[in-house]
Amino acid sequence: MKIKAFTVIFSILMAVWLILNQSVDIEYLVLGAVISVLLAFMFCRGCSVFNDINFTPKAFVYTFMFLAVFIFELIKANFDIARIVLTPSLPIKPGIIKAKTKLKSRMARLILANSITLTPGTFTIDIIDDTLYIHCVHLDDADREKLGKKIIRKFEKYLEVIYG
Amino acid sequence: MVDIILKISMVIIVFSFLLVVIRFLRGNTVLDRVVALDVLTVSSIGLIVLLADSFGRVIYIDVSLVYAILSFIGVIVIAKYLEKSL
Amino acid sequence: MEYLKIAGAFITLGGSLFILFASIGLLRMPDIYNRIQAGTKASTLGTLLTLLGIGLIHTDWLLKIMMLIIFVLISNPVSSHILGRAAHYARMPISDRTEVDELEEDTNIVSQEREEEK
Amino acid sequence: MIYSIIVLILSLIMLVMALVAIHHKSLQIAVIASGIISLFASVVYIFLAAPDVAITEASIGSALTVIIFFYVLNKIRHSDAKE
Repeated sequence: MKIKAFTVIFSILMAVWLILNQSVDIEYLVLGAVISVLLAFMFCRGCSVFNDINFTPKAFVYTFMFLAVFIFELIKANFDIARIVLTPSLPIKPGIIKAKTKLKSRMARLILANSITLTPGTFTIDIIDDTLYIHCVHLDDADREKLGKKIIRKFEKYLEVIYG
Repeated sequence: MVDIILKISMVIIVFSFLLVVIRFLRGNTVLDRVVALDVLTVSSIGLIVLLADSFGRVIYIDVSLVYAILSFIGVIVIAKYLEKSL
Repeated sequence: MEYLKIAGAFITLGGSLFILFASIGLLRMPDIYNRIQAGTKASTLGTLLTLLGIGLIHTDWLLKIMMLIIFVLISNPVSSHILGRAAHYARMPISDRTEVDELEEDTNIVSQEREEEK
Repeated sequence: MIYSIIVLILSLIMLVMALVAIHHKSLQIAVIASGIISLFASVVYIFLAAPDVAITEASIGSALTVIIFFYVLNKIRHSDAKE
């Protein structure tokens, strides 16, 4: 159980070290490995967020699908907000709505909240237990529960598979 | 051709700095000014990378790395102070 | 090779235009939440596109620029989320055009229950 | 030519921010304005071809000074509330 967190932290630190040095000499490799092992031992004890990642092939495929959906939503929503800003009458109808999520693990909730924040037009103000409070720039006059479910559902179906 | 387009985008970024500074001078509350600081930091990361291209030195990218890592800690501390939970 | 450079230059131009839209939005929006919406996030995509364009022009810098993109992508939503949260708990004025504020209702109910328990 | 215009605009913004930091009543806004001053100072150091000075200015002037100032403001507020 600790092995998983240790592996993830070690590989992230080692990759950052190698990219910053831009060389694969033996001395850089040994020095980076020693420092990464020490830091990973120090921090893997209190770190519980990496425990519930699934390392199955299906999760790997779904990660890429999640990234593709996320980038597409990011660009689409940015054009939307550029259109709102450039219209002279400023067609906004802001409001704070709430939506419940089914995800259990903390890392999955973190990624869900951050991806909602990064798509402009919606951003997460607070999470209390399993309820997300989302601020929307343009609230359609359809009922608010359905809108909240629509915003969450886009990312939730991929995160359910990646984080068991 | 490539050079001219990069210079035009540099000028556009500096012009948007001026607009954000107007927001800073007019802003009603403290948090408006913190948002202005955040936008200035993020867009100056872009300006520094453009300068690294036009001077042709890779070490300038390290400056923007330092900004990307450190500047958001300052924003978090200011927000925690205003929330009265530091 | 030459086409890659021209494509990178146009992507950079698009990114700087998004930064300009972000600052116009920061000037025009009526209250603090909408300013966070328009300001911090359109400028995030603008910076990402600028970095990506420079990465296409100089292909040998691409690894470092990818790392910079990942840092910006992780750190920016955190700071904009915490600014919005601070604005809500410090009782910043909200615009008249706001339709509904369910967080305000829920937190008021919780604090009233606590006072009744006392 | 175009570089000198950009440096001129950045220096003008620094000057305006310095005036705000001197003349504004609120202490928090003065600290934020001084943070913006060191932000643009490090961009100008890059124009002067000094990346090491720019890194130092970015990490100390723009991040560490703001954090320490707000930490101290928080301490002052707590001690005021106790009295």
